Amino acid sequence: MNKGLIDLHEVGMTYQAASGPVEALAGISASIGAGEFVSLVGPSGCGKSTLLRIVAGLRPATRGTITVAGRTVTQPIPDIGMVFQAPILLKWRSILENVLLPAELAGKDPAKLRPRAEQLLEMAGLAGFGPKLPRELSGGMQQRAALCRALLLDPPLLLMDEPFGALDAMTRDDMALELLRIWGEKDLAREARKTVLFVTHSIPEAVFLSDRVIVMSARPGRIAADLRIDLPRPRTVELRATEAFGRLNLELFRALTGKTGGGTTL
Amino acid sequence: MNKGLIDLHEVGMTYQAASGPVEALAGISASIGAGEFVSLVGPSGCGKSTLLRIVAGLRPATRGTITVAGRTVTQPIPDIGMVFQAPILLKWRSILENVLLPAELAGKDPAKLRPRAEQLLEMAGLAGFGPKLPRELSGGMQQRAALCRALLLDPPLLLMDEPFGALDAMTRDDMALELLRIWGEKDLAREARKTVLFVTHSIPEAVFLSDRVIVMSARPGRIAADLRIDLPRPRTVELRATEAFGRLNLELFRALTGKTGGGTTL
Amino acid sequence: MTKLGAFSRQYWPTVVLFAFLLASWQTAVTFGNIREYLLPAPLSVWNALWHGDTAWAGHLWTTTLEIIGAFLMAAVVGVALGVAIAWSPVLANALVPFLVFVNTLPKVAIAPLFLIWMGYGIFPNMLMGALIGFFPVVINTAVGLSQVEPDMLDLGRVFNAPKWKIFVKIRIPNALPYILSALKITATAAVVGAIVGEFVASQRGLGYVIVTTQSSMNTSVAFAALVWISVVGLLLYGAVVLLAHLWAPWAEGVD
Amino acid sequence: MTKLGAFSRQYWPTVVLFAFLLASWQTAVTFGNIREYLLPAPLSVWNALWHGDTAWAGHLWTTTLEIIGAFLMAAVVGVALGVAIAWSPVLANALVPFLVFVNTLPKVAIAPLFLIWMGYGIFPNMLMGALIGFFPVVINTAVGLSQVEPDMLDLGRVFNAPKWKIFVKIRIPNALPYILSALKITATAAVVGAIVGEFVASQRGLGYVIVTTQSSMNTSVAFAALVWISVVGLLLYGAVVLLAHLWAPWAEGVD
Amino acid sequence: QEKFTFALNWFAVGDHAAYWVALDKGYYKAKGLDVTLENSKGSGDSIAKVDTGRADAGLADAAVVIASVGRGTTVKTVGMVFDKTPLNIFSLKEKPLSKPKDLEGKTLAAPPGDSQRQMFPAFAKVNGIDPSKVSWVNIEPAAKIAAVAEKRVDGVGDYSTGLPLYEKAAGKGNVVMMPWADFGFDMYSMSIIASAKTMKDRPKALKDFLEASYMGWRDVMADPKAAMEILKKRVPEVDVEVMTPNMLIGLGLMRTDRYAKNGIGWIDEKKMCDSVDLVNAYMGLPKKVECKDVYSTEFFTKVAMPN
Ligand SMILES: Nc1ncnc2c1ncn2[C@@H]1O[C@H](COP(=O)(O)OP(=O)(O)OP(=O)(O)O)[C@@H](O)[C@H]1O
Ligand SMILES: Nc1ncnc2c1ncn2[C@@H]1O[C@H](COP(=O)(O)OP(=O)(O)OP(=O)(O)O)[C@@H](O)[C@H]1O
Ligand SMILES: Cc1ncc(C[n+]2csc(CCO)c2C)c(N)n1
Ligand SMILES: [Mg+2]
Ligand SMILES: [Mg+2]
Repeated sequence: MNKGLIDLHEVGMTYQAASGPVEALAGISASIGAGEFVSLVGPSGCGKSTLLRIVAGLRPATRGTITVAGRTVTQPIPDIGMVFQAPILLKWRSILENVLLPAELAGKDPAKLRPRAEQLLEMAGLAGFGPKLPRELSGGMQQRAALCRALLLDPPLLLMDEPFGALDAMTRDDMALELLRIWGEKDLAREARKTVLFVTHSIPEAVFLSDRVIVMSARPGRIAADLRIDLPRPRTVELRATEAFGRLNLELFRALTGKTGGGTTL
Repeated sequence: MNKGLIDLHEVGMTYQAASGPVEALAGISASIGAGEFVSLVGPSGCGKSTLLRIVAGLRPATRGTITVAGRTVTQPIPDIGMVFQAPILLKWRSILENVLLPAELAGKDPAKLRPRAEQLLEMAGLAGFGPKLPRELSGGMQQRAALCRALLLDPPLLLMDEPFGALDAMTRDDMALELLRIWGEKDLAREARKTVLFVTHSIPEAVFLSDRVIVMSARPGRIAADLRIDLPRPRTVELRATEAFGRLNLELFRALTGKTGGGTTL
Repeated sequence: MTKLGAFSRQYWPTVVLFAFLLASWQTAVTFGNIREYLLPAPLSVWNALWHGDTAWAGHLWTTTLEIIGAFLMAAVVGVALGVAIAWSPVLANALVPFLVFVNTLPKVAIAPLFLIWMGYGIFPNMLMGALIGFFPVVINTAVGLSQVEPDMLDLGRVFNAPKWKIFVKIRIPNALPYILSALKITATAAVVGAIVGEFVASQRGLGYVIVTTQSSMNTSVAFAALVWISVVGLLLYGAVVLLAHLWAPWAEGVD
Repeated sequence: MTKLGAFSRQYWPTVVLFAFLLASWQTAVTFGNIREYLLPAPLSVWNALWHGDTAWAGHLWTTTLEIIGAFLMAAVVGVALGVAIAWSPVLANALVPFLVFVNTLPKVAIAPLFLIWMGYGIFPNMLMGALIGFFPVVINTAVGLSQVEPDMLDLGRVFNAPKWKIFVKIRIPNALPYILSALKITATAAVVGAIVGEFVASQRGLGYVIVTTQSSMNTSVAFAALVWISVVGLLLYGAVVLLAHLWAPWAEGVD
Repeated sequence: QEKFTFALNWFAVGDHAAYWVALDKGYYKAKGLDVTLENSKGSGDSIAKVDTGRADAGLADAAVVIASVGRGTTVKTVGMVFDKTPLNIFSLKEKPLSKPKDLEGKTLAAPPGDSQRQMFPAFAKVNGIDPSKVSWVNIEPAAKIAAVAEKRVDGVGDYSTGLPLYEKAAGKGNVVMMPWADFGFDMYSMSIIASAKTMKDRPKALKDFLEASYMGWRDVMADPKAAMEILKKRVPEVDVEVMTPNMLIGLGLMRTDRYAKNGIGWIDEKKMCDSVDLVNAYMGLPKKVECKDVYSTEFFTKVAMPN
């Protein structure tokens, strides 16, 4: 058996829809160590969101076993932060109240966490938007609010489904660096880092952030490649101009597209 | 006066929210010619979606005037295709029925447009998903379905708000090329092209697709730069490896970030 | 067999609850100091149901017709009024206070007057039932129609759909969970309404049986009629639940 | 002044409609062959309202108390039952048929039983009103609670919220438009219910006035009582609309 | 065959046996009348039906008829059913109200339409008690019996013909009556009414209807058991056990010297006008009702009472 924080063994998922079954995942086996930052890339519809939900214990897999911290997952696992693909903000709550929701749900005093919530909003460029309602925010702003919500309780495990998908390049950069800081890049020695499972469509983003990138094949999702990113940490913006960064980008591009030539994607 | 298909004159927008007004757009003036492919880039929350809605006639601007095809916009304008930032699929309709919705709403016979709808779904990699319900699709698949819906009636003007935002690099590539084909790149001589106003967060995507890229500054949105992309058409994947493409990317990056150095973003 | 199995698995709590209530009721009547004329024992009601000399079939038929008619009228008129209210603020401002007024009128008080105008028979009783049952449909329809996401409306407007088409294709399907919820409410109100009509004047029907037998203190028969009424009510309610299930499976809720 | 202006701008359609109805009614009674005892002219009703010898204040007070009590009970019990039903399928299967049964019982038919158990007075009338008005709240609450997006529930589950907290923080706010819609319906039902309660047994109240005067064919006073009832009903309805506005502005709908 | 609708004052009770008997035996048919018997919700309802032409004739309590004339109806009493008044108060043996004095300080119940309720001030006056010392509760007719049997109130006002119903609830011998007729109060009550239109346009039909109905009554008096069988056959919902005694008490109110002498249904002018005076005095009508406006003997045909 593997000894990761998250161990997936032949995990398969077939949705039973009215119009017939859809096989979303076909036998995923992987192990993610504590403190690892792992990105998940793969074509649209290959089962990334499904996999994240299964790991979180929100949906039971139809095949295989999942263990997190040694326990088999059969129900939602505790102490995680999750960013869903859609922001899913409660429309009757202000942004600040939305960010404080996890505290309320976990029975913690929201008043105590308010400074932290405000600090997170500021970090996400949403200072001053705390009292606004979700519908008064742009798409990208909503997504950032959802990110703040996931971070509120400082969870040791983060499951993130395209958290920066709706962000422009610059904001994305800023958020990526913030995420690395929060992940605990400064604490590399102390092993106090969080574990992150991060879905993205951006190859450079995956390379820049991760220790490892897992590449999934088209539906039904399988693991097509598992690439170790051996770039030095802490990662800096300058790193992106290096040859090693470019090489890993290309390697990932090839793993993803199956093409052997070079090239970039949009 | 300008003589574009779309003329914006000092367009401003201030939202009146319960918690105070928010100035989203501050004096946007621009002209977009018929048949032009124009991208709109800018930081999250700078007013791109707002501007698209104003052009579509869905929201009245609070200042300035907008004319489309010579007529002042005061209500939703006819014959456009629009992709919203969220998929907004009707959950009680199958994907095919969702794609056919514009036909029904416009009083056209959906049965006649069914072959076209199925062809669009196939183009978007959704063959076989026609009978499924929206919630049975992944985020990226829903977004593609929304794209098919916008294209169904073959409208001469397309307003697209991050239509490829939730797609992986490869699917994104494919869709971009399809979009260029639909736009009418093959008909460059005949001037039968559509007009496209395209919001994106991807600099290479904007460069690859557009005749012009309008760069907006942070909220309240202003036009920070208006960059002509003089790359030859038809655009090919190979083009992305050229020096000219790289230069335009860099130029756009600088316009967007205000930084003078080189570098890439995620 | 499996269907029956599933059914029994689903409804055993009901059966248990009813059995318990019946048993306590019978016990109370048998051993307690409850007079038969006030609350007849379940067994007496059972006897009245099957061994009495009431010709149930005819009464049941009449009342069922009235109830179905009342329900359909309430549904159609209620949805139409709800649409009108959601359609235009002017109509809403004109209609809502008027409908509230109509609905607060105690129907039992105006029933005699109503029937003098309308005459007697099945149709007026249907009307009375519809009058008692239409309001929930109006309000839920109007509220449901207004609870649509602004984005969905924009979708309709982008395609330059006329307002009525946005209603038909977007607002109404979106309001279906509300409308179906109201229909469940109205299913039971239509039952009461039809019976109230029969209370005022009638020559047949379950309401007629109740008044007639109640005025000869023949309470067990009156209760038997109440049992039949509830059976019709439950069946109609079940039909609405089924309809909701078939018609709007995406809006599945609790039955 | 501007508020008054806005109010009058908003409600002129109502005023026009009411004025039109009143005028046609008065015309019909004056020139048509309608008997005053069947349908009194608006002017007679007006006279009964202001110049008759009915001591309205006391009756109005009694009935208003009953209505408010009925409404509050129906709201509280209805929401509680709706939550119970949405909470557990077992509870739902046990309760729903039973509640449908209770709601299809014509309340007037069980009047003797009700009188015996509850006696007469303000409280039993409140109960009767609650009994007539609770059902829409139950159904709408249950349906509303079940109409939550699965994603929102996942949100709650991700944070390991206990089930009741998901109810309190997510399901119930999400169901508020449904609940408020039901409260609008129940506001009018509580009015009818309290009056029906007074019909069954009472010593004062507007329902008491109606039966008393109606049976001596003093119809104009009975109609005057109906007018008061509607006024109370409209005020209660307006209060619910206002509450909805303050409490759930995001769920704004049609009033 | 000429259509003729008769509005009963309630759902089928023993008081209605005569009309079903006449119908069943073809008495109406023999006179060329195709009679429909219609149920109503009390006297007010049946009067409204007759007055608006929904019915050609009907059954109603005289007090309500007189009041209705005061409020603009044009109906008239054309035949009397009970010659002796059925007005009465029921109570339980353990707390009996057997004479008017017993009523003071007590709570009575009755629907406001009941004649007992309306006429109580007059009854009180005749017997020298203070009507303000009696408090009345409004109740649904259906709740009357339960109210007294379960001691929610001290007594209820109801026709003496209702005794079997009360006994069924409270037990035989447990019910105490206070028939007003025994305490100096005499007033007409249950009567047959007709609309102005029927009287004017169809005098013959009305007269024939009355005669056939009285023949029905005659047969009921002659053979109550057979009459009840007919009622049961026609209206299967009636409970013979209680409706037979109910009918018999009604017959007792009709076996008077006046009927023996003048025939069933006879209206006595003095008693009728006294009844009108009582209503005028106690019911607060907008205008005083003239005795001649409330009744007519024009349509009376003498049908002899059997022995
Ligand atoms: N309905 C609204 N009410 C109030 N404020 C709004 C509303 N919609 C947008 N805004 C505000 O307007 C500004 C621009 O929003 P918009 O959605 O146009 O941004 P955007 O450029 O599309 O951003 P993104 O890239 O994140 O989608 C934001 O600050 C937002 O808070
Ligand atoms: N609730 C569901 N019911 C039925 N099928 C589903 C459901 N959710 C997902 N699927 C199917 O499972 C497959 C994987 O979906 P998933 O959302 O996991 O993809 P994804 O990798 O997250 O895609 P994207 O990048 O577009 O978000 C898709 O084919 C989708 O149609
Ligand atoms: C439960 C019951 N309610 C009413 C009556 C009939 N009834 C009693 S008094 C009265 C006066 C009407 O003129 C009528 C019709 C009954 N027998 N039993
Ligand atoms: Mg996904
Ligand atoms: Mg946007």
